[in-house]
Amino acid sequence: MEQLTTSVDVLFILLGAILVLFMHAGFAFLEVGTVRHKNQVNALVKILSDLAVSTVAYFFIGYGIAYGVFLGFNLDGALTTAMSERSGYDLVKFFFLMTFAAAIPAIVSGGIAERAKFYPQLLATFFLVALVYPFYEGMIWNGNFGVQDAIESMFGAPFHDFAGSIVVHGVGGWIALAAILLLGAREGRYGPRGHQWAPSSIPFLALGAWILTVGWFGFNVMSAQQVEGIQGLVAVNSLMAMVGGILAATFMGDKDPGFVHNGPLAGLVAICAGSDVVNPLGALVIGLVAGGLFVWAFKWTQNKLKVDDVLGVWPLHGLCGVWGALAAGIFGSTALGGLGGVSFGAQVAGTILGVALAFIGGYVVYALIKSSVGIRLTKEEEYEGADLAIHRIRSTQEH
Amino acid sequence: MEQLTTSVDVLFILLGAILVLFMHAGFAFLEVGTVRHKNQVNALVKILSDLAVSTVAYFFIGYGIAYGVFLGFNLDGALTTAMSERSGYDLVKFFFLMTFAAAIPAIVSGGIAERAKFYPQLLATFFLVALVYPFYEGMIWNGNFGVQDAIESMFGAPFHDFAGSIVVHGVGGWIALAAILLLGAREGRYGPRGHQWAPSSIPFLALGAWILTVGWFGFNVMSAQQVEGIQGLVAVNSLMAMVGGILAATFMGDKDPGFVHNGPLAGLVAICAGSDVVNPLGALVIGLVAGGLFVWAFKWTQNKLKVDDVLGVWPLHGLCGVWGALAAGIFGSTALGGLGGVSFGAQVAGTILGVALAFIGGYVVYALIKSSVGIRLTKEEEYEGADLAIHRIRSTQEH
Amino acid sequence: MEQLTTSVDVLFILLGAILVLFMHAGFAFLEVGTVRHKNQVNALVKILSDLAVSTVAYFFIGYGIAYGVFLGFNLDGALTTAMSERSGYDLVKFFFLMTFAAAIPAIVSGGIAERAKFYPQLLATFFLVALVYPFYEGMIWNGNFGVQDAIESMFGAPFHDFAGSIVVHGVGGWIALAAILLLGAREGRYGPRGHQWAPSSIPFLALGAWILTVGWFGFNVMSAQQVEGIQGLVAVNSLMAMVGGILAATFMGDKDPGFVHNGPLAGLVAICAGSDVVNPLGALVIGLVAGGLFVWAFKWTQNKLKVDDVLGVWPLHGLCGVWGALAAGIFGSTALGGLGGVSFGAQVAGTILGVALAFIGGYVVYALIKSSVGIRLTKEEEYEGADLAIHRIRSTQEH
Amino acid sequence: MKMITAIIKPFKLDDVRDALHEINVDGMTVSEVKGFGRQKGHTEMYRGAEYVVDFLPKIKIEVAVSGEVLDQALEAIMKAAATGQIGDGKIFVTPIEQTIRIRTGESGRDAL
Amino acid sequence: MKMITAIIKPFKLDDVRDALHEINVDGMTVSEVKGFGRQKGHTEMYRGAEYVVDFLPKIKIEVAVSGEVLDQALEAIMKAAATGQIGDGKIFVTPIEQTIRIRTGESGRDAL
Amino acid sequence: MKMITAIIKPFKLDDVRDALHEINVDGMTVSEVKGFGRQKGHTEMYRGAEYVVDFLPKIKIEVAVSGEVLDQALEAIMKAAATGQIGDGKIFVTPIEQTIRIRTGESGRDAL
Ligand SMILES: Nc1ncnc2c1ncn2[C@@H]1O[C@H](COP(=O)(O)OP(=O)(O)O)[C@@H](O)[C@H]1O
Ligand SMILES: Nc1ncnc2c1ncn2[C@@H]1O[C@H](COP(=O)(O)OP(=O)(O)O)[C@@H](O)[C@H]1O
Ligand SMILES: Nc1ncnc2c1ncn2[C@@H]1O[C@H](COP(=O)(O)OP(=O)(O)O)[C@@H](O)[C@H]1O
Repeated sequence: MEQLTTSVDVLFILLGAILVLFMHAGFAFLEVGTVRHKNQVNALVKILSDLAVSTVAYFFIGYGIAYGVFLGFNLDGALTTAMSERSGYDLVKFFFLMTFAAAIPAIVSGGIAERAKFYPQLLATFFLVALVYPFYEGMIWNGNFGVQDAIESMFGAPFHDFAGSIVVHGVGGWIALAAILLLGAREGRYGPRGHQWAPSSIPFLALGAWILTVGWFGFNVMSAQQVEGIQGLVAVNSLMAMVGGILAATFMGDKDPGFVHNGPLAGLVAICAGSDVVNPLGALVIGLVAGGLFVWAFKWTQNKLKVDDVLGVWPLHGLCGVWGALAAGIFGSTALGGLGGVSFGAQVAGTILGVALAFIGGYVVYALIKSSVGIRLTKEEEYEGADLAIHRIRSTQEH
Repeated sequence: MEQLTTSVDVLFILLGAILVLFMHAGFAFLEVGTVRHKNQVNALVKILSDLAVSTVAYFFIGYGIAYGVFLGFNLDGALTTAMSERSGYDLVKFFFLMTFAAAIPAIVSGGIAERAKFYPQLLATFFLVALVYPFYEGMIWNGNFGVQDAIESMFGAPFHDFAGSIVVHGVGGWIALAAILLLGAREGRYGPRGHQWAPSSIPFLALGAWILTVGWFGFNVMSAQQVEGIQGLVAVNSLMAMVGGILAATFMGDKDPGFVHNGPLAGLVAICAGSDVVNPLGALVIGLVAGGLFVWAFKWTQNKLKVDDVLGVWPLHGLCGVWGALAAGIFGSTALGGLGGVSFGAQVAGTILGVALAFIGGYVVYALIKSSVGIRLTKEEEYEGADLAIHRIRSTQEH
Repeated sequence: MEQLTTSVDVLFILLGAILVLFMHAGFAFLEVGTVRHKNQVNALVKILSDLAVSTVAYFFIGYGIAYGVFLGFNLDGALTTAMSERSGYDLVKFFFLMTFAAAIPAIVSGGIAERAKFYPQLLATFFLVALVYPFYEGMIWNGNFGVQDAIESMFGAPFHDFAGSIVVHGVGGWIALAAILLLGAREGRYGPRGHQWAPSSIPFLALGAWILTVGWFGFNVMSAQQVEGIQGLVAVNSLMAMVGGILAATFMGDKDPGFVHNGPLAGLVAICAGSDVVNPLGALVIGLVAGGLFVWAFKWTQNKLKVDDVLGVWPLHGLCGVWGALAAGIFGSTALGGLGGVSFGAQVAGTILGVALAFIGGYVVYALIKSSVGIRLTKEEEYEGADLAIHRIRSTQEH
Repeated sequence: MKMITAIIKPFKLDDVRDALHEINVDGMTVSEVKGFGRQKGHTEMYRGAEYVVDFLPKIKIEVAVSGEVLDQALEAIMKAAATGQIGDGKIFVTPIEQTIRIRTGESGRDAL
Repeated sequence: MKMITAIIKPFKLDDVRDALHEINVDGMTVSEVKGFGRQKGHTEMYRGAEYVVDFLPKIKIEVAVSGEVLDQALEAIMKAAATGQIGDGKIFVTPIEQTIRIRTGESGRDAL
Repeated sequence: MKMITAIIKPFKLDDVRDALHEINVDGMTVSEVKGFGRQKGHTEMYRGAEYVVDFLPKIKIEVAVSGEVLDQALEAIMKAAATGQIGDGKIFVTPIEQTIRIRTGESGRDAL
């Protein structure tokens, strides 16, 4: 019985890890489809290499910073023990959490697409996943530095972020904003003859959105980390928020395929935080607002702020993440049909902290890299396209 | 122990829901690859928006009609209770069954592709999933209106449709037929200079078929709904029918990629009904017949009946569904190596009822919409393509 | 409790089967993206038809040769019993192992792409999966012919190949080599004006690599076959080897998308054998070496050996498989942080045996078919492309 | 020997070919081009940004004909390609000084 | 009536169109072509194999103009298309013997 | 100055370029076209429906040459492009009245 429970726990969290690993393919294709044809290969290679660097960074450093266990260095034989104890559960838990950590560079990637150098970006990935992300992750999910205690004593409840509206998406989105600002807009995007480019392939973009959407159920549900903690509520709230996001994007975005396929993602980003406490009807509203928020904020970012965020990762992960964390404080309350145990004040506090740390951390990392090795392709390389300039091959061949 | 069983039940049915959700991406890509290039975006957006509308329709109305629980309205606090009781199992069960319900518009979509208006189609989706589908679903799977009792008393066994050869596929296929007839053929498809169009992208079509095939194992196996009811037999029968479908399509369809990639789907549609009672060798035969039936019936529909069913959803879901329900009555008998408990007469009765209700229900819904808001693009819009006419963007950009 | 364990076992191995089934889509798209545009359809149809023929071959013959149970013929009522006993566990075990067997033709397919006839290749598939593969599989995984006993008595440990570095990948790769040699290079590949062709679609190639990578976690982890035997270690070792492969390919392959996307596959091939005994740090090294080996060996095969292995399946599966089997003997030892119980001598012996049987078996099958019905398209057909020559349709239509 | 170059609407290609076929002109070379003229393009829209597609897809037909059939051929093309709507296209006639059939080396009218 | 055929760098298309627009020449037919000349192509690389792409993507513009505007049009194109870098392209002028507007049957200058 | 327009089989492009290269003609403009003529297309098939693809992919080469090299160039193209099979294609020679190199403004023979 105990063995069975342990084994099923391993299976449970492994399924989560597999689903979130698959999401990385989703990130890749969302970017492939959105960028111009001459940058498709770069999108693909970047995501895959980033994933590898993230794993190493988190294995040796990041996981230790967040949870105190520096697995890769096998301190106190932690790695050796984890290999055989409890069917290797602790190893798979690392795997699962690593797939979250690796989402950070995958999110950033979509914002800085089409103009960033390759190896400097890998370097940034290393620092983000080794230091910036786990610093905040540990505060919120591992009680580090007494931050949660402080929030709880102030507001009566800790900062509630079940599956990472802020810890993952918010942090990713706000790091991306810092990176985008330091990198600058693509040549020709703004200015007197400035213009936007239509996506190279809507089917690939849609494929990416679908993979992300499906994998997200692992992201959210398996955040329970143990099978006996599984909550059908989390699954259905994710569904409802996803549906809300699609509906808002369909109607507010006037059937625009770019909006419609980001709709579910907006809803899912927003539901992460409160998926274990809000009511499915609340989740539907959270998703509707998130979908609408994305449509509005994307246009606002592009046209008013003139921030050249190629995939719209700041509105998507950064802003919908913030909305999600706040919404957990609202719809999680019993008054609104939630399961309670959340405080709006705590949500505000945790969110501000996360956003600030992410933006500052991201800014520092990218500023250092910018001023040392540089992060931007030359004008000629950008014009030629990252595929030829960096990878020396085009995405497809004429037939 | 009880908690573990409950938790694993939640996980089990959730995995089914995730796999069937993924199938919706399969529906989308099967359509993307089959339609002309100028209608690819529309295929993608339609499937996603339909999914969202379906969820809402089923949450508030359809599920209640089928199973008596109007979750969305939280009558008697059903929703509140479901949130925390039994780890939220009832919520995930809704999720799982919703992915089946949403298959109805996804099936119809492939038949009416390239010429239907957008919002009227969403409206049809709403009515189909809120009313038509659950009406019959409830009769068969929830014993509503004493229909199953009547069949049982007449034929000695109730209508056996384990995973929905008729309840889902048959109903979807026959609704689609009604819709297609009301919509009419695409401009230029028939008549003196009429012709067929080759598929825009066989790789995307194949991707769709693969995703559907893989997800189908969730569709069939998780129809047990509880882990202790899992049957390896269902999985292997699905495999065998899939294989039979591929083989028949390969040989009878002369290596035609369109037939070969519909082969597994034909086999899988047909095996749904009897996958829990037939013998794997029976399943192989069921698949072989289904694959051959699709090849023959597709050509017959297109050339003799002149029904412009773009993806061939009526032969695929409608006819192979009928074959599957009947086959369950044949190969399910112990005489033919099955586990028994089925009656051919009951299968005929249930099938006729399902087909009739679906065709009539579908006809009424589409006829009402046609005569009120209209369901068909103008000639010019159709010529221009649904992508530009409805979504104002083309699927891909020149490079 | 017993029922629960059995049920979860069925679920466990079924999830493995589903994931590995999905890998076949990965094989298909890896090939679609790598071949020239005029051979894309053929890649897709081949993989699907091969899968169907493999299932039949393994169901009726191959599984019996490996494990003594000729399911398809229902000898001693084995099939009938399996239908209901232990929730059908034995049936799903067959399904799981079949997906491995079917990997053999899928591997070969990538090597012989763009020039092989269709039906003769299906015939080869039949013999490979009915006879060649299960012959060695049974020796290693079922103790047939006392081979493992002999190795154990000689080297103190049996040949250790947990998930098939040699049993599946090595065998597939070396059969492919035989097939490629018998088939000869594509027209225009070598000789005075000989040249290589760039891949038709890097996004499709990447999609294939992603699907393979994700599915591989089912391939490796579910090789435990029973949930209580699940090892988190296997999952994390797979991850680490995958990461090592990506890193080596990124740096040694200079960001080449073809290398980068084969990197994870190289690492995963190599880790199969020892994933249950090596240390995650060992796994990282195994992956790094595998990734580097692939980059080097691919160029060596193409340029020095002038073997026209289109996807590089011999370096990937054949050579990385050999490396993996040997590496299990090295890094599996307790001295290097492994769990022990392995012998380098045994690994060498088992590997040599596997490679020899595969090469010879493959050679015999393809030589017989070559000399009887022929295996190669005519020059004209090859020039026209397999899509038009065999399937009479092109992969995509102009828009 | 004259070269007729006609820019027409894409969906009129089959009609034009049929018309030329009737007067026994079967050889021609066709390409896809983008036309700019009085007929205006359209506007696309993606995530709130407008894309002006200011060209129209057109088909260019090149037919080499001997002097005698020129007028007949022009007539045939004009009739078949016309819809009366703006954007029907243009025909240009240019002189050819030499015509060769690569396969046989024949030249002039025999080369067609 | 003359046909101006200009082979230019792709990213100069908008500039050339603007320049022609200013002298009231709005009709033209454009196609994508591959250019070979002094400007060299590039080398691609895939899994250790080199691919020489020896052509360069160019744009071919065909504009029919009446004799009077010819020089002005040539001037406009030259100015707008020049970057001073190798590969800027060529302009060829050829005679047109007949011009017809399909829609109306107008010919000569009226057809433009 | 003459413009040579050759319609050839696609896989003959490299040979033709080599042949022209040998007589020091390196500049040319190439495009993909669809040819209709005596050589017939093929039939495709999808789910029981036939698709007649009645054109053949061809390559159009445009080379401007000065009068002296014309014959040599024609000779070179003919030899390199011929397979003796139907569909080898045609060569048309047309007059060029003016030739300009955009980069330098050079004209006539200097512009090539
Ligand atoms: N001066 C020109 N030179 C070359 N092609 C032209 C010229 N004017 C028009 N065209 C071609 O003819 C097409 C149709 O011209 P347009 O002015 O739109 O309509 P119409 O043919 O009815 O006058 C254009 O799209 C373009 O391809
Ligand atoms: N003799 C020629 N005939 C036809 N087109 C030519 C000729 N020479 C050059 N071109 C075209 O002009 C383009 C530019 O020529 P190139 O020699 O590269 O540079 P430049 O125009 O600066 O002299 C080529 O890419 C080709 O398309
Ligand atoms: N009258 C014509 N005008 C323009 N192009 C032509 C003409 N006749 C043939 N062509 C081109 O030449 C190609 C070859 O012609 P075809 O009659 O098939 O064979 P052959 O060149 O051997 O006589 C055609 O595909 C077409 O592109």
